[in-house]
Amino acid sequence: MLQSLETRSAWTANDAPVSDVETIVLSHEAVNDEYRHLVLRAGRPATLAAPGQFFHLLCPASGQDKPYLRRPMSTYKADPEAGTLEFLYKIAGLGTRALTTLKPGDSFRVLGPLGVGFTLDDSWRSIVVLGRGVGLATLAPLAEAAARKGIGVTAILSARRPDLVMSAERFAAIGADVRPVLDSDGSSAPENVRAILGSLAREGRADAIFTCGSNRLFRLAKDFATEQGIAGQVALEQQMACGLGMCFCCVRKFEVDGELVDKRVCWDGPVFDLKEATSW
Amino acid sequence: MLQSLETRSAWTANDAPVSDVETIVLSHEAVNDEYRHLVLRAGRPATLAAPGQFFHLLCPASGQDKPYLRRPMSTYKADPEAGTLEFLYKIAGLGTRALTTLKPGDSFRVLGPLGVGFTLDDSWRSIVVLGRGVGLATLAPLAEAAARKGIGVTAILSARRPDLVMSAERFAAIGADVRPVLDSDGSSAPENVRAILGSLAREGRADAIFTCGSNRLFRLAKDFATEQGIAGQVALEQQMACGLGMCFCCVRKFEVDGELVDKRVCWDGPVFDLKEATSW
Amino acid sequence: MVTAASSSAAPVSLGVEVGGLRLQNPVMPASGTFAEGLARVMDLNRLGAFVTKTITREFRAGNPVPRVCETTEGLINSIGIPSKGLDYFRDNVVPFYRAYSPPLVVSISAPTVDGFASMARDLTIPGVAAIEANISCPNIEEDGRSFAMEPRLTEAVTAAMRRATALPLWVKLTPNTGDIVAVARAAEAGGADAVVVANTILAMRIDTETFRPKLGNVLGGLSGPAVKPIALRMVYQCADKLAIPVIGCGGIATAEDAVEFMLAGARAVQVGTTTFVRPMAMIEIIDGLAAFCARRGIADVNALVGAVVDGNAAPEEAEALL
Amino acid sequence: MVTAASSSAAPVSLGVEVGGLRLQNPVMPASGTFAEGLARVMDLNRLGAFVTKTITREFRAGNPVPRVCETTEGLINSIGIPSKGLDYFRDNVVPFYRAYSPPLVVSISAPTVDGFASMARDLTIPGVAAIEANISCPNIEEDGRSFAMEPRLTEAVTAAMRRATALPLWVKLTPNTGDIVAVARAAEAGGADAVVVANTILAMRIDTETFRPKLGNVLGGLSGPAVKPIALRMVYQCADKLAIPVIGCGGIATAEDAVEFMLAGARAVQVGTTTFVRPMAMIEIIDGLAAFCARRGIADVNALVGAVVDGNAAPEEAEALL
Ligand SMILES: Cc1cc2nc3c(=O)[nH]c(=O)nc-3n(C[C@H](O)[C@H](O)[C@H](O)COP(=O)(O)OP(=O)(O)OC[C@H]3O[C@@H](n4cnc5c(N)ncnc54)[C@H](O)[C@@H]3O)c2cc1C
Ligand SMILES: Cc1cc2nc3c(=O)[nH]c(=O)nc-3n(C[C@H](O)[C@H](O)[C@H](O)COP(=O)(O)OP(=O)(O)OC[C@H]3O[C@@H](n4cnc5c(N)ncnc54)[C@H](O)[C@@H]3O)c2cc1C
Ligand SMILES: Cc1cc2nc3c(=O)[nH]c(=O)nc-3n(C[C@H](O)[C@H](O)[C@H](O)COP(=O)(O)O)c2cc1C
Ligand SMILES: Cc1cc2nc3c(=O)[nH]c(=O)nc-3n(C[C@H](O)[C@H](O)[C@H](O)COP(=O)(O)O)c2cc1C
Ligand code: FES
Ligand code: FES
Repeated sequence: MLQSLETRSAWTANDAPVSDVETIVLSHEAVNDEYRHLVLRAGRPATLAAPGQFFHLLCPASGQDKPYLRRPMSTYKADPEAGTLEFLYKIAGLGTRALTTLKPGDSFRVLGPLGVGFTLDDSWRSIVVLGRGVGLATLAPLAEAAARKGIGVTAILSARRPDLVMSAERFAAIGADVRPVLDSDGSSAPENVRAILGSLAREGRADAIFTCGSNRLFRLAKDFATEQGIAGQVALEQQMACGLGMCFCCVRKFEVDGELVDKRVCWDGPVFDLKEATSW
Repeated sequence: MLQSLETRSAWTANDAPVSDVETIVLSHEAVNDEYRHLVLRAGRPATLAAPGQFFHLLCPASGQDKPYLRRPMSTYKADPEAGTLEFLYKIAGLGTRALTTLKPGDSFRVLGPLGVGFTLDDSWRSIVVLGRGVGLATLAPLAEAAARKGIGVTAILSARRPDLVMSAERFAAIGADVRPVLDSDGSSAPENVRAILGSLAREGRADAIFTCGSNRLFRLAKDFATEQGIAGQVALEQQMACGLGMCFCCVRKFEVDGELVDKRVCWDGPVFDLKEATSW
Repeated sequence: MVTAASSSAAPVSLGVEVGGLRLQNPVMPASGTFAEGLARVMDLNRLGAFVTKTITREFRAGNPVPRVCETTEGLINSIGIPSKGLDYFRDNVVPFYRAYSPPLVVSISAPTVDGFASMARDLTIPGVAAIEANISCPNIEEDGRSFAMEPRLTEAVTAAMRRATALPLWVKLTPNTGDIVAVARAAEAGGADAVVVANTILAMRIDTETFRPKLGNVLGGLSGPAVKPIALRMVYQCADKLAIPVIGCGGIATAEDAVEFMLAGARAVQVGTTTFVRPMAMIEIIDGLAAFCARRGIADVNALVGAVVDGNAAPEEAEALL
Repeated sequence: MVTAASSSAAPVSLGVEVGGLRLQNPVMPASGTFAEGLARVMDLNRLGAFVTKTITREFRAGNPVPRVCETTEGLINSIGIPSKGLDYFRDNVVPFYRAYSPPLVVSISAPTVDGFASMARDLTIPGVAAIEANISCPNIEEDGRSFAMEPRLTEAVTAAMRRATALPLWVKLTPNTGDIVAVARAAEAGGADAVVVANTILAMRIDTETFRPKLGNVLGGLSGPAVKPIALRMVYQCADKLAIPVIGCGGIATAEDAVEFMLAGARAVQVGTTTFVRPMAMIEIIDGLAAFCARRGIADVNALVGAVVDGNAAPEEAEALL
């Protein structure tokens, strides 16, 4: 059985000390029009972040954009040896627009690692990750952690167009079976994704399923996990203020023992058991 | 007779259109620990500013420093041919600290030219300027304007130490008789300055006196002008919000017909007749 | 009147009818933050209306300096209504604005009910299009209690002005009361043609080096972006309960802010402190409103008024649940 | 207790006596902005006290999301006091804080006078050092009027709690009343040991793209630097009129802000929203207070309390002159 995600005793550094690190920007590149890749010097303990854990970024004021709150971002890569921390983000509004003004050499603060990340069970031999958009940023470190444990990975990467398939090379580099599915050629349609999942299950390559970045994919994954009786986890988003479980603004509804209960995405998650998570 | 400063019909562009110019920083140098010299590309009409007029600077937000109001600064130099505008400022607090972060190539807004500048009467042959600290920044363009009109200038420049005598070269370049007076050797003492003024008057080299930057020098200049029956003007400072005569926050007391009345430094000044201005 | 949106060819109608006046657009200055000086920066004929600094009948000197202090995204002022008196205003200021087309709204203050009424009467002259009563001042007949803090006093002073003038009468409320809706209703009952929501919020700062208050008058009124969500809430609460229009005021800095106030129920907006920081702001807001409507396919800016979608809300009980 | 200032060898005494408690320093969290999670970031033993999120007797779900929205230098929240109830709190939360030395102040809310009193009684247990009554909630026995809006209701609920517990009793006031001094005096008359000035200011925002309120609950409470000068003014007004201490709260972000509140008359301060943006802020403020006192040659932080120099001021008539 999976350990409960709520006890905070997952396999990784989920209980690592949290620090508000003054990081230095090493590089900051446009991946495409909408996405930016940010590499920071952060040192330990920030770089001990586990896959699925996140950081709370203090976006700098710039011109008319003066974000007041921090903005949460998933760990895209954390390398304790190199002391580097990476984020992949989409320019959405005030805060992310302000983030784009950071230049190499600039410094800014990130708080973390925060929250409960993904859990990998030693008994699994092969998992499926199913993501879309920046959700793939969240799943990439999980796939790498799985590979390090000798768990095989199939990565179903959904995107609007081929050029928006994010991070395919990261999944490929660990030897994952990469399956891009696109809106542009219709392959991202639920029926097709369901078919892929079905054949993976038949091949015994789906001991668990992980998803992030799309409500439609979440529902597919949840149905699939239920049907197959396998484990599954989802990384969720919700607007945050404190990031430390104090303000209760980041709640979502979860189904626990047949009842709908509120849980805090920042503290009880952002990774939750697929069985509990509800559609949004 | 001098024209009234209040009618706004002075010899220069005091009624020039005011614009909120997006300027580009050309250079920004430390003059010493406390002072900075800022050169901007500003174009017309900003560079038509008359000596004694000022600009209202929208200081950029930087880190924890987020000045909300603009900050007033005297025109240190305005060159309509080159399209450049210069300021000399002292780092005082929030706003000026934020100003220091401007780098060549950065752009920021300055509103102006504002207020009523100095008045030069065609009948004068020789004037005295008497200033201290950043007050000299305000007087330098006046001295140059006087030189252009063929009026001789004696510049009594007061400072704590020799290295803080600001802009002596600007006064020297127009052939002014430059007289530094220092706290460090006692030459800035009122008696000494009064003696210098007395001898200038005896030599017929004091048709009018102009002062800025020190309450003590203001009192000296006012007494001197009264004794000698000559004209005199002072450039005053007061905290400002609008800079356009609308908010009435920048008032000071003036003696008009034996009565103390409030006038707005930004609109009725910042240059006032010595006879009206009162000690602060 | 129809104004072309700057970002689109589709004409957007920006004209609004507010408290007895037809304005070419809903953007005007807030009292005390506007004067003739702005003519040096912008074309005053672009504005929806002019609103003067509050005047009193007699000469008043105003408060000791410092009269303003800066705060985080805001300004605290205690100017103290310096005034050259009603006669000076009639003879010197009213004629200045005759050269311009937008209507002139004159803000008045007085220490008594009769004082307000007689000023309203004496300003019922050509060149004055409406009276805005700044009733945040103390009533010396009622122990110095501010008119605008209490519904009873608000209704009395409004009714007296109503009898004294046929001009459109706007009443400007204070946000420092515990029940602005009750005060707004009292102004309506007294015969106001519109309410302005709202004046500044009582505030202070202390200099931690000198240990002195940062204002000569110790306390002052907070304005600017910092107060915007508070003023917006008050506009929303009042608009729902009044038949007369609400004019929104407090921290408006951008066209988006103006849209937010209109969605909350404001028929027009006043821009104050922002003009000190960005003197062209009112023009930018007018152009921005037109551009916003054009982009959203809104032909008439009046469609924004009160258009907030708040179906499942029970705003009156909101504090219950904070 | 004596703490060494970080920037100087001179020891500065930061200890304060506030509302029946002796605190090692005057800095504590504001209710609803602090919980066990902060132990992951800082040494909780450094704080002057702990103040919990408000609890209710029964389980409460809280408000619909979105529960917060950002504004210029501020935050509007409408969390809605989700609570697992008093029993859960006693059995799970109180024991957590036993491991730490600062006193635990429990914030409570109830819909009736008796509800407040019985909660105060039932929380008079080991591990709880004081009760903070969040009386900004509606009183269902009085037509839903908020206790803290009216002196009469405030005095009644305070007196009932006073009879129910011997613990130090702090009463937290709302800034949304028109006369906070009268409400503060009523709390004192009812037997409060201190007042906390103040809670959040009712505010709102509307999304100009969707036309929907930015909060699920439509209205919420504004906090953060934007409100600081308003809260400071209220502390100044109250401190002058009360014998019991005032605890300042609203927008405090730096040691300088804390000094400003203490000069205005606060005996201690609560830091809320700032912790969301700079989680180490309370520690920085404690160190900064010590450094400030050391630099100014102040041996005891209590010397700052009410030390504002306002000789020539007549603050009560201030609004008269704005
Ligand atoms: C745990 C977690 C991990 C995330 N990881 C990533 C990531 O790796 N890459 C990435 O691009 N984005 C990620 N997001 C989403 C990201 O936080 C938002 O896109 C961002 O906060 C938007 O801020 P903004 O100011 O640019 O947009 P605005 O729309 O201006 O934001 C306004 C407010 O809404 C909130 N908000 C808006 N969208 C979201 C959202 N989707 N989730 C949460 N809050 C939101 C903001 O925090 C802010 O408070 C993550 C969110 C969470 C909760
Ligand atoms: C017409 C005019 C011309 C000026 N010209 C120059 C100049 O050429 N060079 C120069 O260095 N300084 C000049 N000053 C002074 C300059 O405006 C102030 O030093 C500056 O505003 C300080 O801002 P701060 O935020 O750094 O300081 P802070 O002390 O943090 O300012 C706090 C507040 O006080 C106001 N303030 C503080 N000192 C002054 C002052 N002396 N005069 C007016 N307001 C003040 C600020 O505007 C601000 O509102 C001039 C002032 C005026 C009125
Ligand atoms: C410097 C200043 C002076 C003001 N004077 C007056 C006044 O004379 N009469 C008045 O009704 N309101 C006065 N106000 C209040 C404004 O009209 C307006 O209600 C308030 O500032 C809120 O709007 P804002 O945030 O856009 O400035 C003044 C405000 C400021 C900042
Ligand atoms: C998210 C959030 C939740 C809050 N919850 C409570 C609460 O449960 N009880 C309470 O008395 N005050 C609550 N408050 C108000 C704060 O305790 C404090 O009074 C207010 O935020 C002003 O202080 P600040 O500006 O430092 O945040 C809450 C504030 C915030 C921002
Ligand atoms: S963001 Fe504050 S509890 Fe999750
Ligand atoms: S700064 Fe506004 S009147 Fe002078």
